[in-house]
Amino acid sequence: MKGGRLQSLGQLVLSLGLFLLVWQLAAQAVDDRTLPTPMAVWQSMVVEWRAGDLFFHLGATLLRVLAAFLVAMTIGSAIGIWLGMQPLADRLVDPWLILLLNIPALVIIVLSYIWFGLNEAAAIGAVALNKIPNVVVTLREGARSLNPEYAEVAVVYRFGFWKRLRHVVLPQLQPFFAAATRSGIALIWKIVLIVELLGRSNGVGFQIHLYFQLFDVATILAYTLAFVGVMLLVEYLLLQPLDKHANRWRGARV
Amino acid sequence: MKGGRLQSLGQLVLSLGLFLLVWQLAAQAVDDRTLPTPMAVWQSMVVEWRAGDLFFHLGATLLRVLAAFLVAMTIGSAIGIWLGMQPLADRLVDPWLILLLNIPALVIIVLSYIWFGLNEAAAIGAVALNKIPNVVVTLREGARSLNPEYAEVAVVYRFGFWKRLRHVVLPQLQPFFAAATRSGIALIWKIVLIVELLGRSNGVGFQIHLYFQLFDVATILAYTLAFVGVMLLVEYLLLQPLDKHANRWRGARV
Amino acid sequence: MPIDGVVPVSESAMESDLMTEQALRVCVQGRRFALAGGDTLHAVGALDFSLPANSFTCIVGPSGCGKTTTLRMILGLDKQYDGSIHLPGNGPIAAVFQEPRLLPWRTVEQNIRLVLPESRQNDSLDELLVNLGLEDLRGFYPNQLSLGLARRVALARAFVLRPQLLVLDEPFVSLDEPTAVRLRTLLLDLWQLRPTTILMVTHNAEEAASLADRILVFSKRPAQILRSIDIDTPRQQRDRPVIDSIVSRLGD
Amino acid sequence: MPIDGVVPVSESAMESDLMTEQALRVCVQGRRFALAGGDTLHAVGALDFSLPANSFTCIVGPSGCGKTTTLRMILGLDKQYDGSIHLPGNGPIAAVFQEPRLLPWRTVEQNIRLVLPESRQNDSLDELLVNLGLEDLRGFYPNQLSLGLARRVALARAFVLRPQLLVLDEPFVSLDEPTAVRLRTLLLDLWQLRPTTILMVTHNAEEAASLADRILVFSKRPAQILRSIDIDTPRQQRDRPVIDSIVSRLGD
Amino acid sequence: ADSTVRVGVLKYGTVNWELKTMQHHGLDKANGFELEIVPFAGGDATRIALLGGDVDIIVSDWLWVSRQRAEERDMTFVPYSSSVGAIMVPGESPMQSLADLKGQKIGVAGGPLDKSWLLLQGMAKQEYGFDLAAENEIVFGAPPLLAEKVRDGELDAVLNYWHYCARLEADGFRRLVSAEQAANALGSSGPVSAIGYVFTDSWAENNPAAAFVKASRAAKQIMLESDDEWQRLADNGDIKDGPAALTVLRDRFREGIPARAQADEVKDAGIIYGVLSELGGKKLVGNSPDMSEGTYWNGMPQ
Ligand SMILES: Nc1ncnc2c1ncn2[C@@H]1O[C@H](COP(=O)(O)OP(=O)(O)OP(=O)(O)O)[C@@H](O)[C@H]1O
Ligand SMILES: Nc1ncnc2c1ncn2[C@@H]1O[C@H](COP(=O)(O)OP(=O)(O)OP(=O)(O)O)[C@@H](O)[C@H]1O
Ligand SMILES: [Mg+2]
Ligand SMILES: [Mg+2]
Repeated sequence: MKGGRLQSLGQLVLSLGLFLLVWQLAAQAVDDRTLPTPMAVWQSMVVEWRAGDLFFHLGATLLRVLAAFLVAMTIGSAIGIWLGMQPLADRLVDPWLILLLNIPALVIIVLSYIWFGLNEAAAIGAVALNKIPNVVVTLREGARSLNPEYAEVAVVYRFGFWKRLRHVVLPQLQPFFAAATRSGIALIWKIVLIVELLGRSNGVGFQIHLYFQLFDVATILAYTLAFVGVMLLVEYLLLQPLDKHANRWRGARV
Repeated sequence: MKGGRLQSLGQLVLSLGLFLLVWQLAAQAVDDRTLPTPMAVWQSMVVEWRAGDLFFHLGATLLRVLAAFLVAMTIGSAIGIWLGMQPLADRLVDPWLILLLNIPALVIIVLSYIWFGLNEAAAIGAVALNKIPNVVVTLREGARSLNPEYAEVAVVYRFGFWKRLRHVVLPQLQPFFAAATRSGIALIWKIVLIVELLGRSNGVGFQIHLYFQLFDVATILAYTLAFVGVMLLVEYLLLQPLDKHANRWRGARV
Repeated sequence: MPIDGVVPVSESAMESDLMTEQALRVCVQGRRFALAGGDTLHAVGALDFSLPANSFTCIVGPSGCGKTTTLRMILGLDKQYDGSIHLPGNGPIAAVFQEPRLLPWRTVEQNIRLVLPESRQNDSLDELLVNLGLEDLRGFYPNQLSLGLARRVALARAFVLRPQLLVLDEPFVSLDEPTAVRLRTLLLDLWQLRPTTILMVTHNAEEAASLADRILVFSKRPAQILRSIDIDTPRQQRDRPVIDSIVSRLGD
Repeated sequence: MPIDGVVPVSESAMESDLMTEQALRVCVQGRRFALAGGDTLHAVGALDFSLPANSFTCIVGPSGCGKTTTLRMILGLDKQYDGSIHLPGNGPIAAVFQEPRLLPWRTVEQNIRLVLPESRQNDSLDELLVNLGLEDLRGFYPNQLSLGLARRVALARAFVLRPQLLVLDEPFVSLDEPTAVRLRTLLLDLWQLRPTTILMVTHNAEEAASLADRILVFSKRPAQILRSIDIDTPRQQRDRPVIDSIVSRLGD
Repeated sequence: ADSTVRVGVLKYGTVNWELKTMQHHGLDKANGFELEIVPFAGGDATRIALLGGDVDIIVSDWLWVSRQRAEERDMTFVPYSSSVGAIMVPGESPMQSLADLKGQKIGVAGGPLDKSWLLLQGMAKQEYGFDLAAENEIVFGAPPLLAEKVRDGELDAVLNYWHYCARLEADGFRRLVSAEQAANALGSSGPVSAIGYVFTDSWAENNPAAAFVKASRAAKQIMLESDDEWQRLADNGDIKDGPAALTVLRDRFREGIPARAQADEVKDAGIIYGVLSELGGKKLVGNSPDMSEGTYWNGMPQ
């Protein structure tokens, strides 16, 4: 167990080290301010950190990402599971879903700012609204592919709604949740960037756009990598252990 | 069969009719040009169509969406399946994946325009690069949840690579492909909009941004809905029949 | 709450149930499956039988004749039939499916406990698990079990519920004969301990002959009752010759 | 190409194989499964046996003793054992798993054809399907089959390949006795028609006694060979008393 | 009574510099209001904020204001700067005038309806008789990206906003022709403030709009006269450019400070509006053939 953890830490370090190496070599080869070296990005990060900006903006963005993520996952997966199990509802709601799925983020964000004002709730709502249809679509596929044999066990043994959800349905949906979570956080973060661009006065998106106008690639990358760093922590300290826990039954077969 | 098709057409019409009704009522209630009526949007659409703009820009965008989609799905699913089946490779590549997943669209797009020039290939490459990690993450979950029992059949009966892929692996991945496809097209289209905004001289994204500067919500919605219309056609004429075909074995149990 | 689709019994029916002590009444015209291309497959023909309360009935019949389909209709899992199935009372029902159908992501113990109501979550499973030879496997996941072990867990899941109606679809296959004998005895013990109506499908004529009060012999597809054989000899007295004679009555 | 993990036989071993006509040589020290919490489960003990080419061997043993695990090692599905398993030659291998394991998204006919090489895709399946009572089910998906029918499809899949080594894990359960008898005869016919080495697990002692050249009796877990019983009586002459006497030799 | 005035600005934009100066010198308090700077990351964001009522004042162009008025929003405009975009070419480029711009790859910020772009097209047609858009390869795109692309030589010339032009100038580029020249060629008699402070009439009625304008002028005066003020802004981190760019930005900013009487500006704006409505059509100006009445705020006590 412990050896396994050390080993996977080693693999992480190896993988990141390799990445830095490739980057460094590429930056040296190009030698241009559009591809700054890892060191230059690190320095920008330190500058922003010292100024207090990094922490402030990253924090603001992370809070928005978290809030929108929770809202989108809760609502999206409830709807998705429902549609996957109720073909009639699905056929009626499907066109709406495709519509919502394909409305540009920009349009949703602008309209929600205009209708609900430039406030945090509108921002988070707009992001969630952008993400919800993706969650719905993913979980709906999961619900469609549920194994009816287990549902029959639940019927015969008269499982109540929650028991059925928890012990029969959700475990089968785990891979779909995992997919929706990982690509979901990423998507939400990307939309939060646009939301911050269009109507917030703080956040990583706000900063990235400012530095884009100044064409300061190093600082843009500094903010990006700071977020990526947080995501790596989330992945290794939260998602992977959760995955492992949910999949321990698969792993039991050695 | 035929009755079923007519019925589902009826449901589609009902669903869309309901949508138009809700929209019309909301627009009347708000009575502001930030929420134009369906009729106003229709008129904008006709104007753009007559001018030849709608067809031209929509076509340009659709071509980009299609190209990026094909590239992203092919590369993304190959990598995703590979990672799902090779835990060691997965652990090594995972940090890179999280990195790529969380790099803002803006950054990828700008850097790819800078490094590869303001051209079509850079645009499509940037979009595909944005989408690939999402496909990887989804298909990887699918590959992780493959049922080992079927793999064992393939081993015993010495299925070759392609036979195994086609008859054993891909059918199990179908729900994951379906999810990646639906949310994939939507995501790609959203990124194409940004790509067009930042460095292309045609396409729906270009137009939407233009009308956004003029704050002409009706025309923005006209373009949006034209794309949504195409997506509805794709859904009903392509994706749903494909789904049905892939899932006919589930439906066989009545 | 009765299972959906199972017509609840009217007051008067209830009374007559009490009189005849019926635990289950099946009266269906048949079940056809729709096939691709518009054809249908006639799986179950007209069936009309009832099970007295606390009786032990076996169904035997050729492979693919419609036995499992019949059980599924009784369990409320298949509602697309013409006719009616009455399940008086609303005590728990338990089923052992033809495959173990354990939840792969739950351990042996969790799979068993899951069917218990809240009020019985603290019951000890020790005795049951020992009887089924599962005492060391509480924490195992189903993919760590042999098929025979998994079947025993499925039996444990059904037994633990102390059901009013117990439906078994070939429960004792994939077991070596000594284990099968032990489990059959266990089943009879449990049955005698508390009133349970048992309906069991088996391909093993001797098993049916040694366990049942009544044997329903199904025809080949579409399933119909060819013969209904009541066995009056007490179980203790069913020795080889008795069993052989019952078996010979099934076969012709 | 030999299956990965199965040590290919050296030239000299090949020669000696020819002399003893071995089709399979198993010599393993055991197989332990790692359990959560660091424990291990000793599933299979030391096994040392070989199958003569074109022989018919049955394995019997208590439920959960390690029979399936042994077969999995032989099939190359489980490589985590100490010791070696030699499979001379590289003709096709076929297996009937303890559950049917059909691909649910392929029809009956597709499931069967899938195992055939390109060169045999045009072979007619008619005779085989008729023999197995599957002629009307070519286009059915596995979820439309009864368990007995699905088992027969799994048998068809194994038979159609005309394997050099055929591994069967309880192939004839979930079948009514007449069908089972027919299928056993079919197996023997196929076996006599072309040279095949058969290794079959069964819980049915009589089945083993009537089919096998040799019966390996496994102990309870960890599996070891308790007895190896060679049967010299030709199959045609194995009547009730002969079979009973063989069965009695297994049990003690 | 002290009331708060919320101004939505681009965080590192020129307006922000002026407002920072205003704050630093207490010009807001001196004029009886309290300035609140609400930073945004994009021009779109400030417009959304104004439309949504989340800020009181932003900076935008009079064409936008006129269009809003045509659609019955009582936006109004006070000149802020007459600095406008220009076509920039590398210092060593052989091109000397608009006439040389044929068969080139030109980047255009702001899209096909950008005012400067339309004016330059009009000038090319009128003065040299050629279609600027048709005879060149035009690339629309994000301003910083286009600036970068002309630097690395993928574009031969770029039409960009004035502060990007100033930065290019500091890097050795030169102006080929500016939008102001184009406007003059098309009939304007002098510089017209392209952008200005925008707020609604209804807000101005109840709030210290005039006081704000006065404070703004006072701040501009400081920035016009004091180089130290610019250094202070740079030291403070409000201006992120290097010394070379800072100088050009300062000079161009000073050049753009509106100096003409409002009446003259209004007249010229009307002329340009006519030209633009011809060049850009309905798409640009909406349904009103003339600049909307009241586009320029006339609530300033003279
Ligand atoms: N969903 C379905 N669609 C079509 N045919 C079906 C379906 N389910 C079952 N059948 C057919 O109905 C018949 C009866 O099936 P059933 O499972 O009831 O048989 P059974 O008597 O339980 O057989 P076994 O002893 O093999 O388990 C079979 O021929 C089967 O192919
Ligand atoms: N992956 C695993 N992890 C842990 N234990 C396992 C695993 N697979 C099998 N076992 C254990 O190994 C033992 C032998 O299993 P095996 O499937 O070989 O039994 P079997 O002889 O085929 O039994 P049956 O007759 O019931 O099919 C069982 O006790 C089982 O619980
Ligand atoms: Mg059955
Ligand atoms: Mg086994």
